Amino acid sequence: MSDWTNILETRGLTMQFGGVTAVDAVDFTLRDGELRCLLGPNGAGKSTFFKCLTGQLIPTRGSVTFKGEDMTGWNTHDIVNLGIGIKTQMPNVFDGVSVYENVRLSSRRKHMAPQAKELAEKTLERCGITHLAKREVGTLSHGQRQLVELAMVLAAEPALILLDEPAAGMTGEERDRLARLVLESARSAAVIVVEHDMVFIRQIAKFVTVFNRGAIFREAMIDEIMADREVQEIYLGKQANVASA
Amino acid sequence: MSHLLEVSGLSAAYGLVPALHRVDFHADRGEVVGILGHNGMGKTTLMRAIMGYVKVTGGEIRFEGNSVLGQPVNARARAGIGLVPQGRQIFPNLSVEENLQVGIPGKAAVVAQTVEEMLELFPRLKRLLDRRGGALSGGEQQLLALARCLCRRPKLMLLDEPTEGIQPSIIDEISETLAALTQKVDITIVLVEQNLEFIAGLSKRVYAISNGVLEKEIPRAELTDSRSVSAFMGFTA
Amino acid sequence: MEKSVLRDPGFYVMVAIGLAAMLILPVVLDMFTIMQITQYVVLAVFALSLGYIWGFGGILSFGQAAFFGLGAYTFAVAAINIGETTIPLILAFLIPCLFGAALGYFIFYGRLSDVYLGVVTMVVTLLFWKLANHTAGPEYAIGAARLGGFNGIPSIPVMNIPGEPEAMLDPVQMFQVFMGFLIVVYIVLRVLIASDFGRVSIGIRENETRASLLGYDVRRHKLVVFAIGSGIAGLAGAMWATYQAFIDPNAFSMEMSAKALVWVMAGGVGTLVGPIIGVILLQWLTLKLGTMELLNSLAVLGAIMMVLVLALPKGIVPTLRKLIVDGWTLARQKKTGGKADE
Amino acid sequence: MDYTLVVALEMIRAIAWLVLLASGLAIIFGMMRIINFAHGEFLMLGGYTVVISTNAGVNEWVSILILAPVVVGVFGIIVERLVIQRLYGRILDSLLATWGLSMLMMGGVTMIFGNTVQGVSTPFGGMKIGAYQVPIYNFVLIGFAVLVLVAIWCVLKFTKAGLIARATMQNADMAEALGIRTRWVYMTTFGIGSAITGLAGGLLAPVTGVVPTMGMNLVGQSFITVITGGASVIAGTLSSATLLGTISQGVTFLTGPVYGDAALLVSALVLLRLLPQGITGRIFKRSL
Amino acid sequence: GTDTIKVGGLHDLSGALDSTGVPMNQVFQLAIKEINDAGGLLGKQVEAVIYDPQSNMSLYSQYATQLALKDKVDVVMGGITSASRETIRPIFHRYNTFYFYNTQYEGGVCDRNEITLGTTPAQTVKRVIPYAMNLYGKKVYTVAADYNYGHITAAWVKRYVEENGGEVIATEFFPLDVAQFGSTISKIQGAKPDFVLSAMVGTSHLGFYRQWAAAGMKSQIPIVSTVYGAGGTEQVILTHEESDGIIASFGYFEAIDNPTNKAFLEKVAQEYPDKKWVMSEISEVTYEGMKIWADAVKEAGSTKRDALLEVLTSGKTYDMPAGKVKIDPKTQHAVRDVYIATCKDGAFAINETFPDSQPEDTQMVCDLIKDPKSNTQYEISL
Ligand SMILES: Nc1ncnc2c1ncn2[C@@H]1O[C@H](COP(=O)(O)OP(=O)(O)OP(=O)(O)O)[C@@H](O)[C@H]1O
Ligand SMILES: Nc1ncnc2c1ncn2[C@@H]1O[C@H](COP(=O)(O)OP(=O)(O)OP(=O)(O)O)[C@@H](O)[C@H]1O
Ligand SMILES: NC(=[NH2+])NCCC[C@H](N)C(=O)O
Ligand SMILES: [Mg+2]
Ligand SMILES: [Mg+2]
Repeated sequence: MSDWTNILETRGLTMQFGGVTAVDAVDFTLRDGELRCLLGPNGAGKSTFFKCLTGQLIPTRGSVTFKGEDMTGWNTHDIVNLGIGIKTQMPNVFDGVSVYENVRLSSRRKHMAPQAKELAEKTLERCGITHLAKREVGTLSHGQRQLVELAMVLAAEPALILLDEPAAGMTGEERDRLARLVLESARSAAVIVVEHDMVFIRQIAKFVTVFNRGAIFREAMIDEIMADREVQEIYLGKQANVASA
Repeated sequence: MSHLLEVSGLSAAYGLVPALHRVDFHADRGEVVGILGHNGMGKTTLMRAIMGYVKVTGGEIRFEGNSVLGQPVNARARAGIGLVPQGRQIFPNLSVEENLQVGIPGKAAVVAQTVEEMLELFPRLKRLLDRRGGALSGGEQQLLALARCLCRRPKLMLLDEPTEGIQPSIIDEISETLAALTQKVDITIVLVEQNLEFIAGLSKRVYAISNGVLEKEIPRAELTDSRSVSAFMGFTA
Repeated sequence: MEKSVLRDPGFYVMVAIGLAAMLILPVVLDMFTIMQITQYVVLAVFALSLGYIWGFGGILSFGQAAFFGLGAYTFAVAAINIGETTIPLILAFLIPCLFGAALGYFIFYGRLSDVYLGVVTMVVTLLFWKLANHTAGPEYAIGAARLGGFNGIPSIPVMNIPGEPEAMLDPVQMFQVFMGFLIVVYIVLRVLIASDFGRVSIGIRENETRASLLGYDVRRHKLVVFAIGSGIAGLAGAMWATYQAFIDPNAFSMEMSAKALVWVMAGGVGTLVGPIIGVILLQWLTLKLGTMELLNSLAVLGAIMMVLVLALPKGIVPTLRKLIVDGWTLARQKKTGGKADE
Repeated sequence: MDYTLVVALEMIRAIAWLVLLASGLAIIFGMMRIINFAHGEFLMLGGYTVVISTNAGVNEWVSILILAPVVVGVFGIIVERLVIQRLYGRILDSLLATWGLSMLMMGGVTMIFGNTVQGVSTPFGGMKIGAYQVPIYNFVLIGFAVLVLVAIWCVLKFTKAGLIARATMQNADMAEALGIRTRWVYMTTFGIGSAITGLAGGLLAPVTGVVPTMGMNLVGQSFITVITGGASVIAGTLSSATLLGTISQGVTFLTGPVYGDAALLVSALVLLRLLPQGITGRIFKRSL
Repeated sequence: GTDTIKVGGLHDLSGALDSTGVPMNQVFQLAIKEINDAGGLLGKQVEAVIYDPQSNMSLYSQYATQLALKDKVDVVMGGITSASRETIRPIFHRYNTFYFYNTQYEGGVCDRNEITLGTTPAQTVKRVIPYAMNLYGKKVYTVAADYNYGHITAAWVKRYVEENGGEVIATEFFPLDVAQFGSTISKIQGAKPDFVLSAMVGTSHLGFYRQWAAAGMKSQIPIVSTVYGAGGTEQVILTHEESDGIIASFGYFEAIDNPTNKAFLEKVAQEYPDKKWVMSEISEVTYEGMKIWADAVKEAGSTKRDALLEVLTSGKTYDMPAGKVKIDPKTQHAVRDVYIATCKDGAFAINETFPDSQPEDTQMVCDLIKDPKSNTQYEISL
């Protein structure tokens, strides 16, 4: 495998659905170990962008390079096995089985059974859902499911973590814990976070990319972004001041 | 005169697992009642119980003075209760337009006209009209869910985390829209939210729910600061 | 379902019951009854094949009979030509297994799912059925074996002890051997399900997207499950052929497929004991009904099936399980004064 | 020349035949995701209604066009209330329950009317096409196939019924919350589907003999037509019926009925492989 | 049990062939009733053990085994389609349970354990073919059921047509579930035969006659059949205008004019007043089977198979509704009177009678006196 500095690179990445261009010629670069926040209006193309990175969608045009490997058009599972983990916007979990089993299925991917068990338990702990371990995921509340899915992503120990609105439906405290969790994970992996919750963003964000109409609109440090007139225009609204307070 | 919605001693359970205990609260016309609570505390369950999805094991739910307990969901809906469920529940294979039309009672003309009004309230949906509901982005779906609910012109709206996944600027717009609605057509709202600011901006009274028990009312003064709120909500499970 | 087989007492109980039946029944029952039970055993293996792919792979096949029949015909043709039954038996597993793999490739790599998958399997079965029915003419023969069309293939060799074609099994021995097969299949499946492979299958059943997002190759995985199921169905077909000493295109009939569905359904999807119980119950009924000339047997059987579905939607075994579990929770709540277990 | 004409006519007849067989099912399955395994017996019931009433002196057309749909429609509603109602969203249970139903109906009809009833002969007799004779009744079949499709189209086009049914099927809970009486929707949809099936059965009665078991040979074809058709009731049924009908008849003429049927099955397989969601899953998506 | 003599009956009482099975079973029971009213056999009552194989071959083998091993009956009457016969015959042979097959069939069965009373092609087809060729001409179009009965019968048809200097211009086989004959009917019209020979079996195939009539072909090309009316329900299901004119040949028709038959039909009428079916060869022969077996038991004073075969093959003639019946010792098939009849107003009117016709087809290949071990069905090869 060729040597690389940018863990992720997309070139001219484009996704079209019939008439709709959801992602439009995106050149995106992420350094190894970087924590990036991805903001943007509803329908800007953030989730679609993620789907293109994970092969859930085959991009119409352009390329995706991960760890120097061009994996455009690969099958999802092959891509994922290179070390990408994603928490989707609408939780994707194994409803019929226990929380523990959900996480173990993830940790087992890389480790032999005993280590997998350990790792699973540790991850449940980190996400603060150990008390739910035996519960059937289908019977959990929305927020609880979000956490379960997060645990599954972390348990796979990916090199690149994609989080699509992880804080959605989380209360103040869970949100703070989540923020800590994200920062902590960012030490061992590159992370891209999509979120609309500015309070949360303020807690984790350094460098930020803003999407609009499927294209990259701004890339700058968080404070710059918050201060940016146009970004406030298309996205933040009054939140700008609140959040920067 | 009686309250529009009056919930008294309401208990509910999933099979044998209890989820609500003797919940009492009420909402008057044009009023917004907020409900806060940690994950898994019973907010959604409460909403679903009022709407009629969850089997109620005790207590009473009165709408406009008369009990709705016996009634099926659709009857409650027709009586004027509307729900914006957590997770949107968009009809994936209907177009956005169809999603809106389904719930609107009456003639084709009326339907078309109502849809128009909704597009006024939620301009974002205009260019999405003939897109598959399932194809929408999270936020777009959330907007659609709100619009779909309003299409029926409900007297009482149950909103389960309506701002989830919606971009900040639009949250503000929605906040204004809803406030306006409560003024103009004195629509009543029971609002479950995590976004303190949003809930503070709208609701007259705010309650905290913990392990299925509705705790004491939270003074609006406290709402601005999440720390003190969680104090009210009791400690995280 | 998720906990390791080796730590599950139920597993040992089942195996014990099986072995007991295998050894004791022949002593206490007359030959005819044994032959009856042998039939249940054969069909139980068939039911297990569907119970596995459906309950633990989320693959709903309306055409399991295709593999059953394929196994049966393979066995018949091979046995008649070879004049010995060990190799035919192996072929009867392999050929359907391979065919299952091929069809699986066609289905899963073609991204066919739910109903469409069901219908494709159904169509394939119908196809087999049509063609098999059309082989009445003398020109349709494989080696010494006339396929015989609608009439099927009569006088198929009885199973013999490996290596010695003359040593044919008598009905009792056949019962014991088949019982052995059933137990082995049961054990293999239980272990398979409890293995990581099995758990992944369950995950795939629950949510394919997530499974692939964890890096599991859903299509290949399903294909393997499907092929295994097909092989087992084929084995059952072979047992059926040698048990009846005859086979006809009805082995490919939609009825055969549907029956399998009913057995699994009635017994309980997501269990292995269920299908077995389903077979015993419903086959016993069908037979009894034919032997008493009260009302039209079809009608009665039909009515019973409807009642079953309505009364026990989850199937017998899971329903019993739930009763037990609920009882337990109730008891526990009495103690903890019943609060949401947070 | 006249031979080609006869062949063409046979093909169209075959298409009409499939359309008639499938329409009712397309509504019940396409809109409600209920696998009515007793579909064949619903047809059979329609057939029996015609035969019995005609033998009882009722005018043949009255029994075909009125009695058959009404009887089967009502029967369908009863079945829905007693059984199907409890099985929505559970495709399989519905399959099994209705499979039981189909046996019950076969047995029941046999018990009540016995397995042999005097059939009704085909009206109108034959007509000349060049050197060939063809039953005039074929044109009747074709006519009604068209009629049925047009009728369904109008309902879906000019009322919200279709929309409501689809919504209900996609997410009944949510539909309820929008004030839709889902139980009622289900009941009527099933009733209408059954009625159409009844009509079809009635129309088929004079062509084939009616016997309690006649359904078994029809249910397969019906399903394949519906499924390969895909989501949309009319475009789906029509397109798949046309494709399958033409192919199977073509082959039947060239070889014989066996390979005709086989061809039908194979082309269904190929279709599903190419269009995993059925024809209208890909092509003419937005059509009714 | 030792207190009664047990007789097994295997006729499809439900499923695809019930329309044939029900009449057979009723007549079967009638015969037993008569025997018992006359004081039973060997001082014991005769008890019928009746199972319903539901037109399903697996159930046939099920119940056959059950009759042989569990109920240990002394004889079994039954099996309708040749498919079902070939399913149960080996079983009865293995367990030495005496078996009577009473259905007209394609011939060739050679099994010491079976008595076969129905007619075979050499008795019926051989006679009806020349008869029809004289009437209509030499070009024949054969349509037949796609299984051994149809195939073998079609082969015989070809043989006899050619023997009589005619030609079979085409032969088509139809699976039992085919109900649509539009294309075939057009093809036949294209081929312009002098008559159509039908060996179509079962209810779906009745669609052929109906659609034939619907196309207005009755006035154009006549139909001759080897099994039409065998079930005794074809004429009932089809309307008169559809069935009239069809020519068939069997060992029995209701119209047979002899006192035994009159009495027989009366008995049936009062036993089953509201029966819809017409008495046909299959049913009448089932009655014969029971009576002949009983007679043999009386004479042999035992129910042992070999003792009975002794008596049965002794060349004794039985006076039956169908006329004189004798059992040919070589093949254990019936030597009987055969009739050719035409359907008029839904009933067959006899045109010709051929006294004691031999089952020559089977005689050519089978000799149970030389080879009592034999246990197969021979097929003619052309
Ligand atoms: N399958 C599809 N067909 C048609 N349009 C689609 C499809 N999927 C997504 N889109 C459109 O593409 C645009 C981008 O969708 P996407 O989900 O990426 O937005 P997003 O940035 O994630 O928004 P949100 O913040 O609300 O989640 C949206 O307008 C959506 O309607
Ligand atoms: N279908 C179900 N079966 C059993 N238990 C359930 C079910 N749905 C929810 N629960 C449990 O009931 C409790 C309340 O759930 P609910 O969805 O009301 O929480 P919530 O307050 O809405 O949480 P969130 O903020 O995450 O949406 C939780 O402990 C949850 O695990
Ligand atoms: N229903 C009938 N006409 N049956 C006649 C059966 C004739 C012949 N034994 C056969 O195998 O078909
Ligand atoms: Mg998104
Ligand atoms: Mg909730």
